[in-house]
Amino acid sequence: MSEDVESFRRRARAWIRANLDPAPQGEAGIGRARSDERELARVARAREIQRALFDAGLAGICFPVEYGGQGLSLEHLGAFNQEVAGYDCAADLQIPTFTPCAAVILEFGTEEQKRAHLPAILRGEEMWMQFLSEPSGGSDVAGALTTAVRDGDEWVLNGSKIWTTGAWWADWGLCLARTNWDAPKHRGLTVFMLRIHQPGVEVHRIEMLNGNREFCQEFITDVRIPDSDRVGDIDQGWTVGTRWMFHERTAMGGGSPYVVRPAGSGSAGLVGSGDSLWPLVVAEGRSQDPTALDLVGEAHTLALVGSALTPRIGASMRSGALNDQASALARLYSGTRSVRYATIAYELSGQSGLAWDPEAGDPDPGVGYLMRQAACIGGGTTEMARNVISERVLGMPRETSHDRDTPFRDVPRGPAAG
Amino acid sequence: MSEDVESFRRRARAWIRANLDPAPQGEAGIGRARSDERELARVARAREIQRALFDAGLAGICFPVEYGGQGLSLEHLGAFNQEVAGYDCAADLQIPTFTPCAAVILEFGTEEQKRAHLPAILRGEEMWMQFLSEPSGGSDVAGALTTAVRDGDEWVLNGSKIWTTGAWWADWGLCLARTNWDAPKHRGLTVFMLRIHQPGVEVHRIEMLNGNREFCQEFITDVRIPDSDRVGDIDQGWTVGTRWMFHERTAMGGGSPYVVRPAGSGSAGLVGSGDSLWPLVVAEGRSQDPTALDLVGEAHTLALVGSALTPRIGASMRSGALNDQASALARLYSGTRSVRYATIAYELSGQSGLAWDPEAGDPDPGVGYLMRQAACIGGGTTEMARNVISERVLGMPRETSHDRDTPFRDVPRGPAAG
Amino acid sequence: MQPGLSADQQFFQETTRKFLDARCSPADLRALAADPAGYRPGWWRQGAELGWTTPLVPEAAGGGSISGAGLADLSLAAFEFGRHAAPGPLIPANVAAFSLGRSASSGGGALAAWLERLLSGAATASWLRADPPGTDLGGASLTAGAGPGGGLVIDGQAPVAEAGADADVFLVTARAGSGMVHAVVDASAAGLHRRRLEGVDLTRRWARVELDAVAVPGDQVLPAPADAGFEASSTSDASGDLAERQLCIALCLQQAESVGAMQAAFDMTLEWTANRYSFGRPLSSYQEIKHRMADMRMWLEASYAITVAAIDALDAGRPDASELASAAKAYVGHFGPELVQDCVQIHGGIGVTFDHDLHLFLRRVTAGVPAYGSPAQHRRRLAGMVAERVAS
Amino acid sequence: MQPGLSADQQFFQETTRKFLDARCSPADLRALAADPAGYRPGWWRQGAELGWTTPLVPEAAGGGSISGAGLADLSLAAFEFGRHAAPGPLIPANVAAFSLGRSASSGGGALAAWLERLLSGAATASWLRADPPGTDLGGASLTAGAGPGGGLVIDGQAPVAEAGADADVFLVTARAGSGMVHAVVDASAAGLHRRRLEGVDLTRRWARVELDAVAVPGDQVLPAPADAGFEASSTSDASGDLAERQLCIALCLQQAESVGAMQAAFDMTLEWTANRYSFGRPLSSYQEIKHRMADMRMWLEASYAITVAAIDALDAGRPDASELASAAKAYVGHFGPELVQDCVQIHGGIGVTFDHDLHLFLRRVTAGVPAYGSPAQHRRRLAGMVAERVAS
Repeated sequence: MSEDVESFRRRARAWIRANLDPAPQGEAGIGRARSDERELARVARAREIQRALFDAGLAGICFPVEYGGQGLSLEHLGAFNQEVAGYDCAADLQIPTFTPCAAVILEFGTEEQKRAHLPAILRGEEMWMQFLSEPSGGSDVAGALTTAVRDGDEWVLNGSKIWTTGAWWADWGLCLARTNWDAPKHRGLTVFMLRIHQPGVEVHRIEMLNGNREFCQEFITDVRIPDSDRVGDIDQGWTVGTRWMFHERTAMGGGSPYVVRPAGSGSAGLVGSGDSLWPLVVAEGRSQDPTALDLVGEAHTLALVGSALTPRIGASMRSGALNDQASALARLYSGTRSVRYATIAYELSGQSGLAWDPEAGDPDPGVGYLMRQAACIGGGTTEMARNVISERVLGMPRETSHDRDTPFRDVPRGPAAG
Repeated sequence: MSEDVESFRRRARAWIRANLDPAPQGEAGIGRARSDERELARVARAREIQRALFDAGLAGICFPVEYGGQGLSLEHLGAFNQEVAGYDCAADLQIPTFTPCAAVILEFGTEEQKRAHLPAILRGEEMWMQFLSEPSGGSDVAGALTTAVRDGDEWVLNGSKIWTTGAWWADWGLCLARTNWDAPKHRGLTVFMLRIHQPGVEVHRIEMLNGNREFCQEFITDVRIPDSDRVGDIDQGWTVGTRWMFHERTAMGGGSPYVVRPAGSGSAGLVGSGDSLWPLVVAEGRSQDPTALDLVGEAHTLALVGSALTPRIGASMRSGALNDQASALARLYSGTRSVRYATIAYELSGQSGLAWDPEAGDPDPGVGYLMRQAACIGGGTTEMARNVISERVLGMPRETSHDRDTPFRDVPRGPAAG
Repeated sequence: MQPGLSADQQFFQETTRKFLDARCSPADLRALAADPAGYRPGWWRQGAELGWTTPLVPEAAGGGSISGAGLADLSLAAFEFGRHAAPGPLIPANVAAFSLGRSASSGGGALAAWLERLLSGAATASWLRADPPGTDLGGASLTAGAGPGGGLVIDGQAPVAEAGADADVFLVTARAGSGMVHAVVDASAAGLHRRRLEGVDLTRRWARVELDAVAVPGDQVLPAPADAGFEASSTSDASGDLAERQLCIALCLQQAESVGAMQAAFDMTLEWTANRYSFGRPLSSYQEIKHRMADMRMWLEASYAITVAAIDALDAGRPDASELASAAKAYVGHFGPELVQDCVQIHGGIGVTFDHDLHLFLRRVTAGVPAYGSPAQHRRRLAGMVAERVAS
Repeated sequence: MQPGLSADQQFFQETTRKFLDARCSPADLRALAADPAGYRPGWWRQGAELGWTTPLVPEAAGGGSISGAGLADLSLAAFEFGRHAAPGPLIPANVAAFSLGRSASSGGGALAAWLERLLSGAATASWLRADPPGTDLGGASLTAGAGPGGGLVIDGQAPVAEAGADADVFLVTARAGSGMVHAVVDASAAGLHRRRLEGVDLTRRWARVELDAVAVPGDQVLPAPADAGFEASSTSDASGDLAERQLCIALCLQQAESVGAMQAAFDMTLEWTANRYSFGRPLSSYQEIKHRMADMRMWLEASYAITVAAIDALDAGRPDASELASAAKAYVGHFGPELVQDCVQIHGGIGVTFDHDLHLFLRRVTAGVPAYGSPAQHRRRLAGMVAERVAS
């Protein structure tokens, strides 16, 4: 007999008010350089918060009780999300650990794997990353070249993964690797659990053009993994991968049962509204300039539309009016909107966006403009979203691919495959 | 010993000033409905002008003397173009008669065909149209379904052509037809000369959404054509067609030796500049509104850029810096610019673009907006231009086509082929 | 149109759809292009029987909605209007009915009589709208002064009034000093002159209307909101400002119409890309076309989303209704025409011919751009709202 | 860059290209990111030997151009600067040299001495620019009053001055009453304060410069154009307005630089699409990518075209030079960054990393947007020109 939503809400509210700090200001994302010390402190605090939630019986609200979760419903999660709004529950660090990683383990892991990792995750002891993209791959994640070769009860991994957020401080990686080069692309993959900090895994931190170093590339050399750390069947990794990416999309769309999402946050909120531009307009003395007002109104329109679009798509998917690929509509919208917002902010900032006093002004408009396309690249490019919408939502023909029925070793990879 | 440019210029100038009227105001193109009477009067006047030019030794400046032309150089034509600026020489009606039609006859016609038609064309007696596009075809002109079947010394034509400007008053059509359904698409075509007004050719006038009826569709039923009216070799019509379209592109780009083009006219001129929008701004009382000024400045920028771009591309093609497919760059530019101009004009017109007094105001902005895409469709779509630029200018891979090496009768045509 | 409709709402939408399917085929519309009114006699009365005039009027005043959320219900009809490019003064008729419905019970016989005729479809209304002082949304120049017996004298000109040439009655929203007044003016009133205009839509009609010292009797002036004894409806007055409510209703209905027209053009074009072959392949197999359709599908979904958000906010009397209504206009007014123009482009030359159906929808979304404030004017209004909120 | 270059022009361009190839590799630029000046000592003097400082100065004043069309020649170097994202104060140095070159022969010893040092590269200049009264192109607030001995006293602030932190001398274009004056101010002048800024470019540098009652001796004030006894050069003064000429020169050089950077990003991306495979196919085989490259190629050609048109008009002293220069800024300032951002998008994540070269060019075109008047400010200026012409 599970706790009813209202009493859960009261319990959560009391605990949150007694134990959590107010949420830090400022948008998450590919911000400017944050010092390593600050980043590590943030991770440590996230682990503490998670442990405290666990001890209070508030961690993993929709995870099964047998793996340390609360076994409650989406309504309970919704109540928690409302109560935790405005508080720091380290929600941004729940992705990708809780979903897609823990969600995939829950769905495909063995009983041993689930008992070994899910409670540890819910206690904040294990933080997971996605070892998915590869330098050769771009949008084609199923084209993984990282190879796992069976050797008795072990697998030997070699290859490279990239765009892994925070691999330098995280604990485990969920890793997609090729186990069969003679099968077609999607039929020769297998998923493994990989301890990040071990000999043979070299973590290189990528410096973005704005100085941010949260993304990593890993070089994997002769790393041995026990077969018991394999997730799902051999060569059936794309079955896992398809759900993996479903969980990722769902998280980005804001409808995942596995992560806390304080109400009003994320793409459903009014991040990037006209309100956030107004101080810039005032600073530039343009509050009476109709062309500046036009840009503010445009940004504000796009923010309001975005905040109406995401829940609508979610409701349509739940009602079956749209299939679950329709989250690509929200992804496409948010990418193009962010690009426009960055452009408007740079335009409104005038010459103060071009150059700034390092000890005074806020360099965001200029540097934000340089990073503008990140919003249309990270988490799946807008081009992939357009492919998905046209093919999976509208039912238009699939792109010709030269890799569907060919043994993977014969698929053209080109000189830039690296 | 040909006439030198300067004495030709003086002779042309004297004749032009004595014989031609001032050029009519207003842009050519898919304008609003012009009455049939006015259209026919315009055609009759064009024939008169052409006859007078012929009699004065000024017709067909770059056409060979033996076919009634002057056998002079591009420099002579350039001088004429400068002198005729501001006068009505019916230049807009020289296309497609003089090029691509006469140009194709000059290049591929038999001696008899040239002697029969070119002098008649230069005298204004024959006006020609392109029987090229088909209802099924869209951008794929080589996919013609109109069929010519050999019967002794004759051919029997059946099929339909579309987007033929002025077929209802013109005399002859240059007609691309399929003569071999067992060969691949490009290798089963033949070109014919078709007298338009004869039994079996039914000319239907297409009404555009703005009431314009200059375009026609022709239904061709069992029309017999003597083999002597065939242009080029049997089944080699695409050899003719390639040059045909080259001549068409060249004419649109403004570099054809076969047509008069008064200096400052056409896409090289400042059609659609900010100047042409200013009266609208004043009428709407927005001459002090920065957002209106911004739009005027944008339109003006695009006009100035266009007038710089066309001659640059021409010069680059002549110098070999760009190949002759590069005219697609100018075509793409002018299409997208026109679309933006129509949009700006409608925005500036406010509610007077939405509804107008039929006996007073000028309905151009509203109706022009409805017709806006015509600029990106007519004369080859901007999509085709982008294909040409990417494949023929940048050398990117060709689109997969399912019709290149297949007998044409087996090429998929789909339910909308009509 | 919208997930989560009740069975009654679906039935209402389907009834309207079937009615329009039967009476508003593209061929019908082409035939109506030359009709002065843009529709046949009896058309509007039939529509009224289907419920096109009542949803914004309280039951006590003779109206009534299906779900209690009157604008949400009515927008289902507006959506079908757009999807069929249907004729008829849907927006001004409902703005007038809404305005009279909140006043008629206390406003006396003349208003109640007009309301009854509007609800039954026996009469049609046009709406002449001035902008409240200090705002600029393309409103007409209409000013009212005091007349004898609590009446008004109205002067001014509405250059582009929807359905103005054939309306039996005008709802006039005019400036009076620093505020606004609302009155009903008979089309036959002395000093009222109107001239039929041509316009971009095939069946929608506009007129220029001039008011030269038109005297309005006191019983045709709407009482100020504070005096109104109307029952609270689902569309209760959050702002207390009738002019603002009228504008938001018009904007919501207009955007719902545009979304319907966008949907029709989109569906037609998606089908075309599947059936039309070029170079031996369907158009739908070309990635450029696919990506364009994907963008359009996204614009369409976003247009639905912001329109419904504005409608729901207005029905709920939420304070952000005005902001959402302006955002809906700014978004749909921009992306609606762009979407349909992309549909034209994908169709090629056939898409700009009179015989093709596409221009019916292009015309409808194009007509929606400048009316009730242009997208640019609404962007500026939004910036003003932002400035006010941030400053406070 | 341009069809129809003479052999000498080609040689000049190639010399600059080879020099920059050897000294401005992307690795060099990354290393210079932390350098206060953005370039190594001696760099600018070497460039001066290649002819980067002389083309806008008459031979009689120590300058000289290859073809007689000085700006056309110089723009070839500017194009290579953009193509390499090269460091150095190319624009302010040449605006200053141009301004002194027309005055030095009559302006006395101080101006001539500065000009000589600028031409040799021994000194670098920054340009502090106020907008002429009645115009708004983002200029600084700088006003000059009369000082003793025909000198000036200048007050004001230039919030973003290119190369301002390391310049030896400032060319100051300030408002004086209803007109403009031009003067040379030593960086060491009393009352001149400057502060180094960070900016979007890796090697280009800006500073905030404040002038607090800076006294300028009379021999550092440029004579009014009417008094100038300078020889007519190919860049003869059509408008008689030095401030306008300075602005047009800066705009043309800036756009030539941006076009160079666009070209570099475009070439890099075209190669990437051929070599990068996705789903077993090169990126270049995807129609969406092809069409985007086609659009970019068109923007690039158009950007070249309008930039060269403005340069030629300015060299020829044609009256439409200002109009073309503003159009060049309005066009290149919009499509330049859009082109390079599209290149980033096609590269994917790698395109926003510090180790990839693409951001070098993104930074350069981004820096070009607000300086010397934003695209929006130039659009408005163009509309003003249109209005004036149509009205007259």
